[in-house]
Amino acid sequence: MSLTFDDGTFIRTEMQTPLPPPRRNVGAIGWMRENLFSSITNSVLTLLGLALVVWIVPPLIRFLLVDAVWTGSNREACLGPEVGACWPFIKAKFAQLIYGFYPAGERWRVDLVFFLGVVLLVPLLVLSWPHKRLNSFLFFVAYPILAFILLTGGNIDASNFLFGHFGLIRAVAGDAGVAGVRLGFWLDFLLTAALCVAVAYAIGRLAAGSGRGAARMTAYAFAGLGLLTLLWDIDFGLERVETRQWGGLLVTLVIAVTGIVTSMPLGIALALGRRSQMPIVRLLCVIFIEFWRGVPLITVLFFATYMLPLFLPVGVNPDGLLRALVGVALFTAAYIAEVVRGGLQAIPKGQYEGAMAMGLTWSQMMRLIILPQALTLVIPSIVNSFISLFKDTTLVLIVSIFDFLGQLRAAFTDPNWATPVTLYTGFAFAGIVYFIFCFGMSRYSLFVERRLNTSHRH
Amino acid sequence: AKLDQVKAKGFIQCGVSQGLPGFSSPDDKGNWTGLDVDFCRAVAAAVFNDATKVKFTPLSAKDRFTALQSGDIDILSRNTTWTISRDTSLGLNFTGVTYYDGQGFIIRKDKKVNSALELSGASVCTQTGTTTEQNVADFFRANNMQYEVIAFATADEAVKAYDAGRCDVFTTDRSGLAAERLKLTNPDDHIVLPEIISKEPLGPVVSHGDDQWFDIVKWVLFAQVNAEELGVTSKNIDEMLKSANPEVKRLVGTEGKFGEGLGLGNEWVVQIVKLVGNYGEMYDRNVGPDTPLKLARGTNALWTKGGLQYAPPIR
Amino acid sequence: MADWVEPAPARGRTSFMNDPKVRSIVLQVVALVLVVILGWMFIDNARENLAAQKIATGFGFLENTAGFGISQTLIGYSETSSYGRAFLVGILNTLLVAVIGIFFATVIGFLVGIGRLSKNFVIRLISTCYVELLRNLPPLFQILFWYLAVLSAMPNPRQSISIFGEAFISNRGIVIPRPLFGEGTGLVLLTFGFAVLATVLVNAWARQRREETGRGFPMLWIGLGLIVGLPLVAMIATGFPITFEKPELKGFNFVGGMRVIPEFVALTVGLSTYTAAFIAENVRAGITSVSHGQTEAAHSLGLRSGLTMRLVVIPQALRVIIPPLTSQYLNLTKNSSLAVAIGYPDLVAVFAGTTLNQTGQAIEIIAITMGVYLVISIITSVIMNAYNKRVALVER
Amino acid sequence: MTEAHSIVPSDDLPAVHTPPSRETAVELIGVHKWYGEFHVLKDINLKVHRGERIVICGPSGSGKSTMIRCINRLEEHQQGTIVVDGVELTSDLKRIDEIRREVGMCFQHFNLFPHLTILENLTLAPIWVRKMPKKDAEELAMHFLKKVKIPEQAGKYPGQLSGGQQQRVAIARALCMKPKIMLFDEPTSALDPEMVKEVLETMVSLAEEGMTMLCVTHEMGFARQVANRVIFMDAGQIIEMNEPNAFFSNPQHERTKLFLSQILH
Amino acid sequence: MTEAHSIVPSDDLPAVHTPPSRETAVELIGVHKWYGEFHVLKDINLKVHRGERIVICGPSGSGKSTMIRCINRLEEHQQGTIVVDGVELTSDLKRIDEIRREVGMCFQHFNLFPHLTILENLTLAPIWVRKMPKKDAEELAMHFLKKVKIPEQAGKYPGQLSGGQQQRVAIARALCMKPKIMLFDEPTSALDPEMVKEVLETMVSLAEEGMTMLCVTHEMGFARQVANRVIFMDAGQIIEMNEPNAFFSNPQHERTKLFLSQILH
Ligand SMILES: Nc1ncnc2c1ncn2[C@@H]1O[C@H](COP(=O)(O)OP(=O)(O)OP(=O)(O)O)[C@@H](O)[C@H]1O
Ligand SMILES: Nc1ncnc2c1ncn2[C@@H]1O[C@H](COP(=O)(O)OP(=O)(O)OP(=O)(O)O)[C@@H](O)[C@H]1O
Ligand SMILES: [Mg+2]
Ligand SMILES: [Mg+2]
Repeated sequence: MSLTFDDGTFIRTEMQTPLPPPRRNVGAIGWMRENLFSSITNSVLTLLGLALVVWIVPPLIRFLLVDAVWTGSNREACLGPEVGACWPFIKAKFAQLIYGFYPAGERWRVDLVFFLGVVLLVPLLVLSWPHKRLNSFLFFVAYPILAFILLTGGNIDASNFLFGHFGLIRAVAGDAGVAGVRLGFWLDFLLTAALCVAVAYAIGRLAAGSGRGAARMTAYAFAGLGLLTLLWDIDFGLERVETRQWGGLLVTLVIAVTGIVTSMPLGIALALGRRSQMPIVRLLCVIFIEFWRGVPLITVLFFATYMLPLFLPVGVNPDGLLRALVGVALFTAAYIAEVVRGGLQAIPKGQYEGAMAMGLTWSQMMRLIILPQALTLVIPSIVNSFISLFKDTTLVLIVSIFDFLGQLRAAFTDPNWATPVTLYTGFAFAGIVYFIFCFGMSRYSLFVERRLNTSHRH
Repeated sequence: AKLDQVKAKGFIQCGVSQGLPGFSSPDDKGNWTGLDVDFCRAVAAAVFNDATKVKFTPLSAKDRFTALQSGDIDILSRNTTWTISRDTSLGLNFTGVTYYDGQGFIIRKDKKVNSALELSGASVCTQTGTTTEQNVADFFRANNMQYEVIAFATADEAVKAYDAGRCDVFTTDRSGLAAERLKLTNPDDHIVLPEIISKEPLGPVVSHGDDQWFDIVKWVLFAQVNAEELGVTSKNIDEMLKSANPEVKRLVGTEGKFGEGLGLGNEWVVQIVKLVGNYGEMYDRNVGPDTPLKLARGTNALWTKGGLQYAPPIR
Repeated sequence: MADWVEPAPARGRTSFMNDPKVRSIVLQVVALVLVVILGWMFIDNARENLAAQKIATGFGFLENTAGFGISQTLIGYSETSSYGRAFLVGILNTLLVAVIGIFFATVIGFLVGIGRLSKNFVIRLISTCYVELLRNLPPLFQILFWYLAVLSAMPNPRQSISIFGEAFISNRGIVIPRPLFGEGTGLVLLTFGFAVLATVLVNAWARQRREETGRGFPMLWIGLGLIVGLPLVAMIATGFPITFEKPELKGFNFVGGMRVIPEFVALTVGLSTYTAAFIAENVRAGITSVSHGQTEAAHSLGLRSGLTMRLVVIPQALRVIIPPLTSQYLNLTKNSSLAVAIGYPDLVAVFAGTTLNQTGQAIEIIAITMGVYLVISIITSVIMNAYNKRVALVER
Repeated sequence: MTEAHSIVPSDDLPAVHTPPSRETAVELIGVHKWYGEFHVLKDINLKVHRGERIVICGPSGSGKSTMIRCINRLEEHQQGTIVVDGVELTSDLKRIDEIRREVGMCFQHFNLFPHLTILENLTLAPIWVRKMPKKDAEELAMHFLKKVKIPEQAGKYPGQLSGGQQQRVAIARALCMKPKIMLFDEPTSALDPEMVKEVLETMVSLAEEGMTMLCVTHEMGFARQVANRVIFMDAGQIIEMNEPNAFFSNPQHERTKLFLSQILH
Repeated sequence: MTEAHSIVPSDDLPAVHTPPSRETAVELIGVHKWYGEFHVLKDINLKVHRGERIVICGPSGSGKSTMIRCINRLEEHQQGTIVVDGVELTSDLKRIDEIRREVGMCFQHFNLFPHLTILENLTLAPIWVRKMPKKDAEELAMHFLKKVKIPEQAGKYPGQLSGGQQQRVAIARALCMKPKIMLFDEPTSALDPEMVKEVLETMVSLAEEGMTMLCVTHEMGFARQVANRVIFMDAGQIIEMNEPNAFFSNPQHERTKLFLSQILH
């Protein structure tokens, strides 16, 4: 009840209680009228859309399911007119598509790596799962080492591996060998480490006032490297499987995951460098980014295969897969750098000022305030880059590594399965696999984006 | 020496194609199969008496020679055409010819063309490779004919485009034509034209500088050809050991010590034939009429049967 | 007031180490020295290695005879041309795909991007499906799909679809008549040029009139009339100097006329639809970044949805859209190297493929190829950055 | 606390007392609105006469903005009837456009178009909606810019103006459509005291010309000086509505008393 | 600069509440600052004693924000000397960090970190700068949250709070560093009247604890209630400085009179 007077005055005497909203447009017809046919243009568009669906979907289903062949042991099964997808072909080649030429008896190692990967990754992806720090350590530090040892078999001759060549004082240390562990190498390693720590201290002292932090960081880095080398030097009794034998989905995932994990910090560093006040640092970063962004990945991999050995000291001949990994990582890093730069530009100056006013140092400010926000902002673009990366892994075929698609192409050459539909079947299957991974990434990013969005009220 | 290195290592590293039907392609279990692959197995059988002691490195056309030069592989058995420039300037030695090939054309029957010389104005689908494009260009130019060439990265797409009618003819090596034909919707609607527009003697290659290894690889092939010529097969090898024919005896090592001259055991041919077979068996198994490829022996028949396969005698 | 200006408390001047200027100089010198050392090492190694492996470098091979055919050449080329010529043909083919692809990708991308925010459920659904499907499938598959699916749907040349008997569509591509320029062409071309000029002038006048009086002007029709009509009159006057060479089916193929090859069509369609999916996402992000208040303000001024989009939202969204759009343009250009899969003779197929195979000059060829892409990319970036500057907001 | 909040552009400006006609400009009858499950407007009944000037006040979140946004259909109501200038608001797009042409709105956050100059901001709607020749539109725009006392800013971009200037541009932009009814949503929040005064002065001069105005504001001085009626809202309902003097001197409802006690000192 | 003579030194006047000690907390001596060619601060001389509370007012663009931002070196001055807590401000990074640890700042637009919860916002600096154990930091944070009367919001994100609550979080965040000096930049602009009251109450209670405060504000009630001195700035210079009662009741300078006439009624 309320009082209303002639002159427009009004006083409410009784407060209204909230009511539930009225239900309108109930039922399918109401919904359709509102969403599909609210105007003539809309109706036309709706019908066009439906026509498109009718045009594409039925033939696809016919090929993939209705007319498809499901059993058989060679090409004979999939011959004949009007035959759809030849699934026995995929069944026969399935193991190869997953493991490549990885020795059949050792495939449990790959399975174990896959399994551990999933076990560690899932809790990392579930945002509400606790122990993120431990989990990250396990996934980003322990897992790669373990996976490396499992997949290659470990027992890598450290002094002949990459590390053998960066010893600064090799001449002094000589090359004395004592039962298994090369004394000369370790002597060399320790001396190099000591020298680097000293240099870091000096530079840190000069540049940042205190060299202790820099020295400690360098020492840690060397300790980690040493531990890694030692670990790789140990013989676990696993058969050595060289990377040429890897293949299929295994290689695709190795390249994609390594690319994703390593390009991220690199890209962030490059983005910060590009926004730096220091002209030389900025220029170097700009050149790096624009170069990698401007050339096709295919030529980068070409470069890695044919030209890289020319630029390295004689005898240093990095593994083909390693070259591809480095190429992919640098390439993606350049893209990530541009994306992150966009994010950094979007952070209002007030956030920097707020952080500075609280007395945070530059690195604390970046780590705690700016980057978390900037990265959240650009998640969609980052995921775009990762999706591109995942699909671009196919290009490693150029360096004679059979990734998933390469393995599929090799399977096409088997005369036992040469049929008119083999190619389409293979591509349909590969398409589905790629789609599952990329779609997964795209949806997950959407989920994270929504979850991390704290800007909305209520 | 290479032989010692190989023995120390315990296996032979063999460079093969990344996928060429009948010559090297992975089968359902992931084992490499094919003529080129089997040849490497034969070498392994000769050296180790174990045809499985060989590892395969799939190589692209571009990095095959580098791999051999750098010592990554011991033998390159990858449908490589023997030419003078390769033999002389790359530091390589061709050890023989495992397959005499040549570039040919396939065309739809309903185009009613019987000779490649009637192809003027045609669209030609081919695969970008080492010499195919150039051969086509040379052929059409030499015969004063017009053409349009569409070069694909892989044979798979090229043959699909041909099948879809994009081109009038598809060209590649004859062995390849046989393989790709299987992927056509109606293989019987197409014929291979009689002309062969190039010579492609394909054979294994080793690098310069180790004559013993060169001899071994060379003679493994010769031994296989000789075995076929003498009728020694993997099935009758045990009986043949008892043969009285002096040629057979020399071949299977029951007379003379020719194997030791190579640095191998005297049983070397027995091992090859037992574990891999003679040349004819190897051919039939991988590309012969009973395989999907259905390639007749043709020029690859023994010289005694009108072909070109001819091996110096073991004596 | 005197006690206000006390001498500054003595606590030393800035310590040398803590001066940000000193720090930044030290850091930069270190970075530069590292890069120089690294670069010097590379060059030194390369010199040594090249000498050791006796690899001859040089660009002399560019003048050698190529000896292979190319299916689409925008400039004169035959087997007897040089590798250098083949290289040019490759560049032009790449550029052709890139430019046309970029145009269509932009158009489709904007349409789909706006469609994702449509009120119509079906349009929204289709746009979303489009983006998710095309973005998540490798471009190679998509190009192959367009190529093989469309090819097999086309008739062979003998049954080709004829358009007024002048142009033909078949699985060999689309053939259209080629103009042949005879005596008097100059005059016709002149009138054509004049017609274009006149149209521009009339257009300017019409705009001015609209601004002054608010009345519209049927510019489209008048312009069309001018551009088509004037040269037509000139043609009749000069007795049809421009004749057309009609394509004819001779033997296997059409002879004469101009042809658009199916590889080109498939590649362009594949690349533009694929890139459009990415552009659509950028456009969507751009549009959502324009605050809702802007739309509301435009609505409350009485502007309809279409006008609001055109005059208010898109111009502002462009700021957000353009930087990633540049990336997508670069990607499209680079992805055109997938052409080799379907036999389109782009730079990578012709030069880094066949030429590399035949000459074996890997270092030079890869370096040149990288250089070409780099130059194309940088030019694209420069243009886009210039445009970006233009749409940037003026702020305090 | 202090009087700081009741800024009255007092002495220098005469109070406005043009009497409203009896014609109805806006009428809301039993309007209800929900946001999802949240009942934001509850049974709103309001009749605004032509030339009447109404001030709406109330605590944050009480639905003031929502109510005036319903009037030019920036929000859709689910129940009840809204009649603007004799036209009932339905989902008919034509009608909505028609109404929006007659109703000007001035947003709390200005919502100027940052990519257009001030002049372009002002001429946009006249040119595209009213199909006015550009020259006339510019003349009109300059007229209103003079009225809000910033003709010299015509060539600048919104980002280059101070807050008070932007607010005045927003008012001028709405006026350029020559609306019959103006809606103001907190036109002076976020401005500094000197600017508040400038903006209020502009509005007072509009009021003098007899425009129908609905204004959400907490500037009680403004309410006292120009309003015909003051409406107090809370929790989505109109709690009290009265002639300003009576409203301030003698609030009836408990909630109103509480609110005024915090705002006036 | 003739106006400089009209500045009445504060030490001549009795303090209203807690008497400031004679120690100097902040001192600006002949400070000049330019933005490019624009001379934004002109010869600023100011001595703030420990425990003193200073209110700065003046028209928009007069350099108030710039001045207080110079004190914790968010802006660099080009001439003159600034001494904070006995340390002179130079470009020495160490010293800047040292000073920023002692000076809390509360921004006009809060500048809360939207990706952290309220509690995390508050504990960030104590943990990373003061190296406090997390538990202690959280206790401290809760203490200050209670003080600003929003302990129940600790787990929410800034985006989920109302403006007034955000402002109080910003104050609490600055306090968590236990600064010796607090700088406030228009802590109540952009708030609605009911919220203004809440924020000011918080500040008053701080003031009562004897913290050194410099506050840019136009809330004259606040100035009257807690300030030891009021500074009026215009065009980059201090025009007048006086004890609040004298300042309001008897402004000396013409510009001050004009300004106050617009703001008070
Ligand atoms: N889009 C929306 N969805 C859900 N709730 C909303 C939405 N917009 C506004 N609200 C809620 O509706 C209520 C009324 O909002 P409104 O903006 O009309 O308030 P107001 O009276 O204008 O307040 P203020 O003085 O703060 O502007 C608020 O409680 C608000 O949280
Ligand atoms: N980065 C800058 N570059 C150039 N001029 C600037 C910059 N920042 C501020 N100014 C100018 O300096 C003057 C003082 O700005 P300041 O923000 O200190 O004013 P204020 O007194 O705080 O005003 P308000 O009350 O509006 O916040 C203004 O005229 C402003 O335009
Ligand atoms: Mg509101
Ligand atoms: Mg300020």
